[in-house]
Amino acid sequence: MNPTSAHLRTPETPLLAGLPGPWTAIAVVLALAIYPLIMSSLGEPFYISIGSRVLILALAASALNLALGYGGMISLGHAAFLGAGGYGVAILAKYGVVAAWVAIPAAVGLAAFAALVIGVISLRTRGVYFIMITLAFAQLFYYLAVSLPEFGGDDGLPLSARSEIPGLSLESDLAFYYFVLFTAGLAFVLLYRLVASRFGRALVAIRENERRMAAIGYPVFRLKLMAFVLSGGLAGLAGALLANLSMGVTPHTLTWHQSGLLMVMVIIGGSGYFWGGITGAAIFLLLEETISTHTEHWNLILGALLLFIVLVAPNGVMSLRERILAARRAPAAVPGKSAGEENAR
Amino acid sequence: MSHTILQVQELVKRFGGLVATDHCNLEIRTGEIHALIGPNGAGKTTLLAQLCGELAPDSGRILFEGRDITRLPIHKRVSAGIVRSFQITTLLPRLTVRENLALAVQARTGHSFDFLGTVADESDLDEGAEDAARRVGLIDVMEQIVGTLSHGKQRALELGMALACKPRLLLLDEPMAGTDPEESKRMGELIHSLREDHTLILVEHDMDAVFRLADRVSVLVAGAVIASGTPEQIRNDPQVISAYLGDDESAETEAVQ
Amino acid sequence: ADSMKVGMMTTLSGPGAGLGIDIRDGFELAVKHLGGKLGGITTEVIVADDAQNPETAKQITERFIKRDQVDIATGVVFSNIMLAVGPAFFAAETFYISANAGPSQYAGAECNPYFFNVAWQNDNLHEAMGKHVQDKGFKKVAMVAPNYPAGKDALTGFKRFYKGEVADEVYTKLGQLDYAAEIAQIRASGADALYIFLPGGMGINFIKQYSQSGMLKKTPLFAPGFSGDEDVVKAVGPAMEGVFNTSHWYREMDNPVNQRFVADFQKDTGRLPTLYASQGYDAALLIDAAVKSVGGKIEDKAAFRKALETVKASSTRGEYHFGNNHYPVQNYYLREVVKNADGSVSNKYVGKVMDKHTDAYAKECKM
Amino acid sequence: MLYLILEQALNGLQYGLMLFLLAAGLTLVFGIMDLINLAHGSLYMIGAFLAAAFYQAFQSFFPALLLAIIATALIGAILERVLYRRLQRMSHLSQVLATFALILIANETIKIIFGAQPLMIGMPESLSGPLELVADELYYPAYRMLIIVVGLIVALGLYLLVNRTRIGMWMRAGASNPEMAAVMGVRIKPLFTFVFALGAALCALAGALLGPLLAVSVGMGESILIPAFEVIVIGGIGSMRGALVGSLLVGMIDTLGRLLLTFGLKLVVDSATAATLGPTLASMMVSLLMVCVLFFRPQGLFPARG
Amino acid sequence: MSSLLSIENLETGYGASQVLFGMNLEVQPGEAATLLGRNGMGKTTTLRAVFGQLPAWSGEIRFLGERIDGQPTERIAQMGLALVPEGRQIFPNLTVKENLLAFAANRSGRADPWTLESIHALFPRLAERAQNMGNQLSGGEQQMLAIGRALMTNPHLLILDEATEGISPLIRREIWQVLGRLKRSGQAILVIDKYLNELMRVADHHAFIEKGRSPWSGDNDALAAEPELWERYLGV
Ligand SMILES: Nc1ncnc2c1ncn2[C@@H]1O[C@H](COP(=O)(O)OP(=O)(O)OP(=O)(O)O)[C@@H](O)[C@H]1O
Ligand SMILES: Nc1ncnc2c1ncn2[C@@H]1O[C@H](COP(=O)(O)OP(=O)(O)OP(=O)(O)O)[C@@H](O)[C@H]1O
Ligand SMILES: [Mg+2]
Ligand SMILES: [Mg+2]
Repeated sequence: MNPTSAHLRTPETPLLAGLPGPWTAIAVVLALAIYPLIMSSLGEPFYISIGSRVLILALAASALNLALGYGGMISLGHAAFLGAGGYGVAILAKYGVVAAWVAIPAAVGLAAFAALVIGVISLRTRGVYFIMITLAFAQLFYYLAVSLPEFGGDDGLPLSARSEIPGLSLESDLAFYYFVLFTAGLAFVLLYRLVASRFGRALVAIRENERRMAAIGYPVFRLKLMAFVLSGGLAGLAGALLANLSMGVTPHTLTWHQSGLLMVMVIIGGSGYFWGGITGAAIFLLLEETISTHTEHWNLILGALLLFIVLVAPNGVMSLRERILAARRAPAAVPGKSAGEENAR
Repeated sequence: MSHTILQVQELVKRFGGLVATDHCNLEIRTGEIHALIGPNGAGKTTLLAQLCGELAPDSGRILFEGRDITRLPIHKRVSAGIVRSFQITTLLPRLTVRENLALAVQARTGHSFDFLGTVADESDLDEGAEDAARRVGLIDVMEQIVGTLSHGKQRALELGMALACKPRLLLLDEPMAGTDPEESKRMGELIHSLREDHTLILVEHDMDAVFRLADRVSVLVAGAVIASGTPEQIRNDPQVISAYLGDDESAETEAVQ
Repeated sequence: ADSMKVGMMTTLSGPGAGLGIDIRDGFELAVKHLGGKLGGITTEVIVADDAQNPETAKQITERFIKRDQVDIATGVVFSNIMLAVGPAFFAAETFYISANAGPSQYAGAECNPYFFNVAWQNDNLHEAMGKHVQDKGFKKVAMVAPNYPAGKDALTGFKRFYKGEVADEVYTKLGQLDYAAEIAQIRASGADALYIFLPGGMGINFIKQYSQSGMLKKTPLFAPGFSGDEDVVKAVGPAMEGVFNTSHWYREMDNPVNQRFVADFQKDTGRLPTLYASQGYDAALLIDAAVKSVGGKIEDKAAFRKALETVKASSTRGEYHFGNNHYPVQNYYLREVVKNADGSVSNKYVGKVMDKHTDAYAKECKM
Repeated sequence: MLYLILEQALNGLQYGLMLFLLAAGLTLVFGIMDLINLAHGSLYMIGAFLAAAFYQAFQSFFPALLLAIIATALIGAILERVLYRRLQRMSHLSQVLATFALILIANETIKIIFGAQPLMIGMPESLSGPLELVADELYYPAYRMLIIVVGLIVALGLYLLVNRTRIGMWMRAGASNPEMAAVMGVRIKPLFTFVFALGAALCALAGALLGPLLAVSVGMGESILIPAFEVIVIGGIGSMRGALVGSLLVGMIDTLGRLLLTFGLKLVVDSATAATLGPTLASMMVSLLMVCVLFFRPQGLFPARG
Repeated sequence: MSSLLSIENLETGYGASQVLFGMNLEVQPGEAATLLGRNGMGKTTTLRAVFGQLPAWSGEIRFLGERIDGQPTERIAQMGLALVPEGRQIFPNLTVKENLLAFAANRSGRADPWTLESIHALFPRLAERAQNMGNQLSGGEQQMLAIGRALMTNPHLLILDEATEGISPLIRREIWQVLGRLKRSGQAILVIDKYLNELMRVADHHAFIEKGRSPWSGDNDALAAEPELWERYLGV
């Protein structure tokens, strides 16, 4: 009955803390840097490109996490930005622009611009309306891409070669992996700075209570729009890299299923956690890679797994650690049930 | 005679067929506590919402220190010095008191589009937050999660958030609603103390508080100001008595029957 | 080699799953008939589901090439997926035997020594129907296809042989459900025949609704073979009676390979075999014949390619051979959905439409 | 031309009412239980498959329809008890994820049970012909007429249920404030089970009714889910009136738009451009409509709450 | 044991934080009782426990002699307990008339039950607004509606939680008058409010709550005899 108590009951999303320490970051970077070397020495070069894919989708999921986890904007249309980045690179390549330092920033710019347009309109709405309007925009992009022969229609646009950087060929999987690692690494540093900054703090607070933040003088709409554009731009970067990895882009990247999967990754990992998108993408792709080779009913298992995660760890794997810590701190002190259960509505 | 800080001229706001603010005129003088009273549904909250920019009026003008702010967005009005508190407590319930207040200070000091500085080492925000907490008596509960505070403390924080923005004109919407007699009293003292640095518009149904605190009172009925004056004038205004205050005598007799 | 690996990547989940399942089952039936060996050497078939998603397909392709190191790949149903994965197979010099997808790119300028198609070039069934409609003397034909490039290509294929007036050319939304508006439009156009290219569920929906509108009796419906196949018949039911379709294969084909295939497929799966199943079966037979002719030495890629190009493989459709672009040169037939004695409906062979037909892109192929 | 437009209007009405059957359930469940159910389309699919199975067993349409509705409502009630009741307390995000998972599970399960090939539901013989509405000029398939009639009856029935009965009042009360409704003595849990089962029954009705017109196949739920969501968002979530108006709007615009857009464009640009642009725009039209509506009315046309 | 409602040694709280530590309270048939205490002492929490919205960790709650702790909310309501809640909680998407009719029942089996007409007679304003939606009412009208809505269930016990919060003086006075009339008609009432003078006039029996316990209870005269209680438990 008390409006504030409703907020207290929702699954605990992280608030202003929850950023990784420098040592964790360094360890992760080191591990990622030697990963392909290990795979090569094991004679499993296949896993290098899997590694690139994981990194790229981790970036995409983290981009979505910025809007969804930190900003509370549940976008079911982020595939549009992934696709915008991919098509940006592919279209430029079609017209002969293959230099990475031109094509990739241009693709990111295109995605960010798309996010700006979509954001300006969508951010007027709230809740489910926002979910649906972002979905509708992604659908618009999909139909556009499918029906325009210039974009290859249903067949998509192939990329005849990867983007070029002077002095280094990206054609080998290993070189490309390091290129992805470097680019995604930069993006993650940017993301880290974003969520740790005053901007990030204001964003999280807006997620918590928009009306209050407006009343104490935050330009709420502009802050949310900015986050949405940054999120779209970063998703576009992921899309540009993905197109380079798979040597082309197809309208399938734009389907709502793809948006749904990105969201699934974020939630598996933990929305609003810095490592949420990364963990989620890694877990998802590794599961897919291992399970789908053994059964054609992979979707059944994925579905069951997702359901299990929602019911057991509604805020993802990253929240488990906190929940375990919390449980240890308060060892069944109260005979009552947890706050969530008693107010069954 | 002090000069006018806020002027409302012929303000109109409609919700469908309902005229919630009906050619409303109002003048607030610098440094006063101006109480705004009126029956339920008279349009007090709606008027405040227009003053702070949450609602856009259909016509009329709002002048703040002589400047037309009718179309200014909320955050620009906050930086100009108009801040409101809410009738229904509106806080960030999952954050601590310190975090709540620091956010308010951050809004004032700007840089919310500063993407690169980290928050952790910003002692100026902390100082501002502690300042505000001291004024509203929350300095002892700085690290507590707001959602677990008692109603009265939340009301105090509601006010503290507004204060942390360093407003010149403070709009208070029923700050005493739902507070117990003791906390009402404390809130009254707090409001009284604010008077030194701020101009206040106070919407309140607790008449004891209104007549004790206010320098001037305006009475809003059906969206228009029907009377404006000192507490004494208002208390005895027959129009106000019949529309709002009620006739003490009749009530007494009814209850005793 | 004394053993080989075949990568079977096809669509096993999602709306298009039925087709992929048929290809896989057809292929596996052939392997079973051949005692688990193709060309006399032990064959492992690695099955993977592309989920009709080009991205997934690319991942599987990587795995096939780099980890499983398959010798031969097959199975893709949809052309857009084929185009997405083709370059990777070709770069790795892995033979790809398409059991369905036959994009025009790979038939023409982008033809590739490592790509073979045992089904048909995408335009073929449309061309065959164009010819039939032309031969039958229809003068004013309306056409329906989804609004994407493949839809336009299909109608172009049809018009390559149909020379009469086009009453109306309607492009629908991809994945559309309700075609009442289009059907009314076709009726208003005064067409004397209708040709549709609506793959998958779109075709089923359209044919049902077309039949129910009473139009099927007035304006005959012509479709490519896959829109009149047994899976569609099963979904549409008796309303399907009277739909004409063209195909390079029909169930009653009078040859022992086909008869054994049809009987055993039905016995094993409980379904009537479709085009797709026959193509999967034929793909396995082709591999079998080619491997046998090189004596199992598939490492010698040049020799193996030569064998694939020239070997006379037995097949469910009788005789066919490859053109210069590795697409089949074969006959096309007309089928009609008719009511059987027991009240059920199924396809019946009507007659031959094209003899030893070569696709239109072959001349652009410089291989 | 007049009769063509008239016929298309009927088609639009029919398509709209079919969307309404789904949108009504979706909006009930969302508005009343505050639950985003992406798996609503799966209930529609389950309803259609059950109808097909019953049809194959009995070779008769109406018994199959009835049995499918009952069975699906039962499945809905069980799902609500076992799963949705928990989801209801969770964030929208969790609901999206969980019901997305349900879609995957439902599709795969149906495929395992019924196979990947589409199934058939036969149409009742008596309704298979066309009706002559205007002698020699306007014929309309009797079966589609049935859908229109059933759709209108259901719309009226739902309107009366929600707006005129005590159960309807409880449903609305429970929608805006379930805790308070319980304090007033409403048995909220059975009420929610009922609402969910009702939504499932409407799904089955739609699935079975459309069975003779559309392919009964795995994944049929998703293709209808997005239009149904668009409908309720345009109409205003939780509002029965909004669902009806939204459905008819979407039905009409989609149907007539496809026809008129290409015609109209031909007047403005050359016919080749019109032929490409027309269908492309037509396929985007409903999404565009939604974007426009939400731009001017971010809460939809008939917002239900406050 | 003829109490209408009795709470004995009730303990409960939210999650890990306990709010009630052995709370006691009794309401007799036909009387008007109050529950007095500062903010956050657990008044509303007590009511939430009574209505089964919060599980009792220990202790007993009885209504009409029957244990009701552990029962579902709607069952407790149907036994004849009605609440005018904090913040009114009018159903915004029901009309005024529907808000009244939706839950109409005669739960106490009264001979002359409250009906729409008698509620309209009690609050003529509600008759004027019968077709308005719940959210189109002013705060005071909503408060009247909340009382009317509760009365329409003809409860054995009517509970009001801060029914005068945010209400203008004129209407506040009306509400007190109505409560007086209800009490005189024999309706049992439990009131939580901060206007002590009015409470003294309406109620027969008072209980204080502090930190989740009830340190004192007694009738009007006993309370008048110990003015220091005001100071101690309410700070006035
Ligand atoms: N968003 C809205 N849409 C429609 N009507 C509204 C809206 N907001 C307020 N109203 C109506 O406008 C009128 C004025 O409301 P307002 O909240 O300003 O009154 P108030 O004077 O603050 O009353 P109270 O003392 O009860 O808080 C009321 O009749 C209310 O129902
Ligand atoms: N949902 C909740 N979660 C956690 N703590 C809560 C919750 N609701 C209330 N509390 C705490 O329980 C205590 C008692 O609150 P309660 O609402 O019962 O007080 P009250 O006596 O009704 O006060 P008021 O006069 O302000 O209404 C307070 O300290 C409050 O902070
Ligand atoms: Mg107000
Ligand atoms: Mg309380």
